Amino acid sequence: MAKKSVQALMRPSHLPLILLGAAMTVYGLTMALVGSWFSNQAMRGLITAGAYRARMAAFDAAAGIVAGLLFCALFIWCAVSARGGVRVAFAIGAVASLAPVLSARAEELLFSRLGLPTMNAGSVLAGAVTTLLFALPMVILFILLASGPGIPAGCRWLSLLSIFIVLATAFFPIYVTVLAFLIKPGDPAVGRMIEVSSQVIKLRYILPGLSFLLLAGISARFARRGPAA
Amino acid sequence: MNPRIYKLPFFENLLNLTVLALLAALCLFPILHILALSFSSAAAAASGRVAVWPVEFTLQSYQFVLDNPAFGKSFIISLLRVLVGTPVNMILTILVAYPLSRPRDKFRARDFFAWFFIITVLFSGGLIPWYMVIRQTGLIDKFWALILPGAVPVFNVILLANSFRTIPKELEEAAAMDGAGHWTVLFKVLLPLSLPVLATVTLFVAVAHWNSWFDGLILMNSPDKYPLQSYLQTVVVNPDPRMLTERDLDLLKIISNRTTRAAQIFIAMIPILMVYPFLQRYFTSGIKLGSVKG
Amino acid sequence: MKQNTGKRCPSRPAILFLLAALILASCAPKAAEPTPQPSGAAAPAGDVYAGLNLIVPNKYDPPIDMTSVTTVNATVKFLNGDDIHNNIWTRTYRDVLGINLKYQWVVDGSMYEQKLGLSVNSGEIPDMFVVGPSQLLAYQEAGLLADLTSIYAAEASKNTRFILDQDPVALKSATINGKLWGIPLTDGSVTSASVLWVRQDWLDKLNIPAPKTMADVLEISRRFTEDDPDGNGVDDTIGLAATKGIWGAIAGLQGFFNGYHAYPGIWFDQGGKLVYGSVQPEMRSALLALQDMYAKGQLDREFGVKDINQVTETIAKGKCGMEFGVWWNPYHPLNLSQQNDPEAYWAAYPIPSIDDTPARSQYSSAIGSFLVVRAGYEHPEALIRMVNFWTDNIVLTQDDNIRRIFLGDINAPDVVLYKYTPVVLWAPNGTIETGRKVREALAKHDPSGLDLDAQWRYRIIQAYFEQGVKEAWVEVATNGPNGSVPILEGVLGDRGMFNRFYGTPTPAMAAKMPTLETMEAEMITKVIMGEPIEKFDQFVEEWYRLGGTEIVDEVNLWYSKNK
Amino acid sequence: MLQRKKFSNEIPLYLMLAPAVVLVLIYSYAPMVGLVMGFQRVLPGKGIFGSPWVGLENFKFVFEMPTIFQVVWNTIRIAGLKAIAGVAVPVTVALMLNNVTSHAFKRTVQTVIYLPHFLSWIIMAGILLDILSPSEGIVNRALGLLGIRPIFFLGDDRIFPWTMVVTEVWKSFGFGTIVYLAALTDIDPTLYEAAVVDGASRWQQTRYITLPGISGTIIMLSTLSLGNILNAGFDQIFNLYSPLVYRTGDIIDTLVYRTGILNNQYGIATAVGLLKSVVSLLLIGIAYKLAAKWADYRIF
Repeated sequence: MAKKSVQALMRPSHLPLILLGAAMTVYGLTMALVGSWFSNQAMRGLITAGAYRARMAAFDAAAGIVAGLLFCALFIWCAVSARGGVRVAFAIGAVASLAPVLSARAEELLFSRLGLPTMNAGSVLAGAVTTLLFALPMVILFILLASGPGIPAGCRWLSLLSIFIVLATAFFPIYVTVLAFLIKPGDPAVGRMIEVSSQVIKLRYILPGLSFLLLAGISARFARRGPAA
Repeated sequence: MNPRIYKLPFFENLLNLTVLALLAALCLFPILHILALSFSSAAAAASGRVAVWPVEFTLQSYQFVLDNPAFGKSFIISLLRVLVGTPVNMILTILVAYPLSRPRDKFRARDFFAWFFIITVLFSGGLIPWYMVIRQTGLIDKFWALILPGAVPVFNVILLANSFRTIPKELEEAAAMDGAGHWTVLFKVLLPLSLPVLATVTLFVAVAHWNSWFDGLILMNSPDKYPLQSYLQTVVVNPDPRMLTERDLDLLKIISNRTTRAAQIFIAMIPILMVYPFLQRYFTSGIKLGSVKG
Repeated sequence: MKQNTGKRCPSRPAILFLLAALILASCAPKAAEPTPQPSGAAAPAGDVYAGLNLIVPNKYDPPIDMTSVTTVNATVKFLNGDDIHNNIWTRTYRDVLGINLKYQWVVDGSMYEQKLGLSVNSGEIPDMFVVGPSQLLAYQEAGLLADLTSIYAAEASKNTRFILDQDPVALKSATINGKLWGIPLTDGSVTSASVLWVRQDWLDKLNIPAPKTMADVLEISRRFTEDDPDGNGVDDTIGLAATKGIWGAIAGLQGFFNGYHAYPGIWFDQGGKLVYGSVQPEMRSALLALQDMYAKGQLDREFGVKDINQVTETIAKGKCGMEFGVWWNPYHPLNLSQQNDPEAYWAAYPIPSIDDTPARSQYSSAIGSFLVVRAGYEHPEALIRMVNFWTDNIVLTQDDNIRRIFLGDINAPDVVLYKYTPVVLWAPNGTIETGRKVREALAKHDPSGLDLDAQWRYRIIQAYFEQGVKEAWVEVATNGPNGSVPILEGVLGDRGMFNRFYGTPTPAMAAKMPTLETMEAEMITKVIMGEPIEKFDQFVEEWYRLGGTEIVDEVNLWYSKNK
Repeated sequence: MLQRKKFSNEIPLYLMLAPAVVLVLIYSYAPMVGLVMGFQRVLPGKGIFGSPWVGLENFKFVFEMPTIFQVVWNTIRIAGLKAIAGVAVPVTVALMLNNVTSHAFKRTVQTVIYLPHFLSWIIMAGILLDILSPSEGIVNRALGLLGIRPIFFLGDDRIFPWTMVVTEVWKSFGFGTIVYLAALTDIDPTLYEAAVVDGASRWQQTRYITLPGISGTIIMLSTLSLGNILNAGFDQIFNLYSPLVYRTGDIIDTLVYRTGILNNQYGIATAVGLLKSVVSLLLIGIAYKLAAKWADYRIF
């Protein structure tokens, strides 16, 4: 009962986790690159803000659906390949795949469909909700991995770290936006934080993706050495 | 009490009651509207979604108003104005109404003084001379500028004088027999018999003081001496759209905020709403006595 | 061993996590609290000026007294313990310039003219005060004002001249009979020019191309009315916003008329003579177009009774997708529409034209008030010194400390310090220049070298593009590339129509213009609402008959002297 | 001797009047010197003692204003309609209230209908613009349910004066109602008892007892309002009108405000004010003569 042997995260192979990590990283990278490409053009005035909005919205919607479906499938595959607490963790993680799908239409859903009051920071609110939608399952996932008894120690420490990474990348930008638009508009210190947070926000998917890849790596190494122990 | 000899048939009675209830609702509507606005969110108010029930309930407007020291200051000045101005007005009203209510043979100059006061209602020299006189008498920027220039409310004098005349002569004559002078007649006989009309006039005077805004705006030399309605006027005015520049943005934003406006208007109504029901029962007899000569 | 680790391990990361969460939770709200920094600026005078390098060539010693009057609106806030009689500006005038400024009275802005009229007419004239154009003329005629010509020539600093010369009509408008009677309070003139604001998200949704001509504007108006741009399935949207005042900074129709080369309400040169825009034939076609739009339900059926606050509501509700207004409209009221609908985005376009000739956006001199000195005041030059202090040290400065102390702390945006002094002259091209700097920084992706105000605008635009904060659109739509401020540069060039009459009102103008303007507003409202266009011809005839001829003569007499 | 005694009898009366007379002399009569501005070209800073005399120039200017006669007619029309409605509605409501048996109901209605009287026109105007809006206002929505096309209450110059009358009545009928209700309570109940015995119907009772019983009050109040015929309600109209309705809605006071006060033309403003005062004085004189004749009412 209390005695439980430590096992690799997945069997037979870590392919689903590697794929999930890779997909997340690639999605994050693409979003960051395309986003900065568009925003760069818009800030130089090469395209109008209107065109920027239209393109970003189109890209968000398309990439979001593809990524969402892909993530969902891979999460499920991971869950199937794992067992016990790890399986539960990845099953919960699957909820996070809703986030990319919703990010493009969070505002419409929240304010037109659900009829929430918009106050005067609608998009900040919507951003917070989608972020929560991604971050909450991911945090639970990593907490479960970090506290799972039958999981290789390296994976658990990495998961612990990942909790903070997810929380930081998710909430720092929101914190800065709230600060900048509601609490301390005009503060130069907050201005510099915008600079930082606009970089941090790009890491939102990349870092957890890399975490998954690393986890797969550690676990795979453990699996190779594990049976010996 | 009421000459209610017949009863309406059921259906007509129902119709009667319905129409009256509707009328009452019509009169209550504006107050409820203001109240609902003041408890609604700014966005809901700005998009016109508020009727008589708060939308997106919030106390923000009240917090904003109560956090604003200018509002509180003005409120106190207005209270003070009512507390000082009403007695001053009432004393002068009574003192003028009594001589004017004497029959012509008892007070030969009565008609002269009557017209003396009535003329002031009809003719005025305009703003500038009025302002100059007040300045010459040293009242500019003084609290008393809100009290003294309008200290004799002529319409109320007429109301009270008429009411004095409805009091049976016999009572006065009896008192006079006992050696009572004018002062005794006024204070021992007339005033105790005129309570309803006094209550009515008091309310008129108090409300007039509470509601007046123009004199405060013109006669005070700084906004921290404005009475409440003058202050409100500066908050609820609409800016001339042709004169707007980017420097007026902060003003524009505050002005377009209907909820805080509503909250201030509502708070400004509270004293009246509180006093009114207590004095209301005197109205019927009070107004009648003042307006009809027996 | 293994059992042990198995038991111990689960708790360690969990505890660490809990601990971290606790720490985060305890410091988050603290960090969010605004620091009580701003009160620092209210600190005792002593060292406020230390290290500021203020340029003050000469100080009155012993100090002189100066009485004045000023306005304080209900929105003006003060730092701890300060009030209008004792604040950074009165202290600076006293301690730095040696001028004891005493306000005889302070009044709400809306009552200023009335109170000043009362005050001056009853013989209570301050040493230095602000007047409007008609008062400048009246008081000068009555001999109440000091002649500033030689004093200005002797005392005005280089920067003062720079600011006042940047607007070519500034000094002229304060000149009567060749002498200078007041210092004009300068501001951006071109900032009163209209641009076309359109709900870009609706354009995109309905797949309508950006407006290039007035025909496009009419088409957009039709589609916005008929094609349910807000997608609620109810026919409740209108094409173009308008108010009962017809003209104005928000939802003013002058931009629409400009598209038809009509320039209502301003005077422009036609063959060497000044003509009045409202009575020119170009008005007809614009009026007919508006009439047609009204008949088709594209204007608010009730625009004739709606004031600016009610139009603001229509816009906030998302019932209207197009308006002609000035560059700062996104700050108010367009921001309200985005607050109710996070997707809303208004884009600025230059006024389109009905034909091949580019449209010109009309604008008038921003100079609406003047600083004047009472005739007989012993130190008329003190006013020029106050102006110099402002222009030399404040308005052109890049020093953020000076801005913080004299204009307002960026951390306390609701405390606007310059509202405490009447001596406020803005650089006429300030808005345009800030915008240009912000755009240059954006293109380089580098905000260094910007002053704090411009830097903040840069950051907000950055937050829009790099963090998707949609509330930041107001800055993008104004100071961003393709925003409204760059359009103003064009207006300052050859896409603008300047009101060539900027003098004090002529006698006939003062007496007759109010009636004529009332007639005009009535005529325009009624024609739009369906009365025959002949009403316009009637109006033109009446306009000339009821004083217009006289006004035109007087204006041209003035023009011949002030070309 | 008798005269002397009579005078000494009157001394307290003069004492009573003294403070008020002094205040009125200072704050009402002294400023009347300013009426001379109506005959001056008022120069700033020169005041009434230094400005040049222009004779009747200002009055000439007033009569040359293109719209002056239309404006006077608008004023009389709106004020007259208000006077009529201001009698009819309160009388009706008072009669209706008089028929109510429940004391609580009667009291509540009475209290509530008097309330709008205390709200300023600035507040009322905001509310009216809301509820009278043709497309969204509650009133027009209700009319829409009855199949009536939206009415442009504040923007149609044929309807605007009526809107003013109705809204004025809305604000002030509670006051009138209370006056008439008071008069009703004065009617001798035995009259009704007698009528019932004679078999009079309810309408006959109303026609022959109630209305004559309050006719004195009705005549008195209507004649008094004659004196106000040049006051069509500045606060109300100023807050509700627009260029759309100038043809029928512009009144003397709003005209004075726009052409006079807004442009600091004090001379002209004074001239119009003086004209208005004189006409008002005449009308009030007539009104009180009539009131004395028909209703045996005298102010003093």
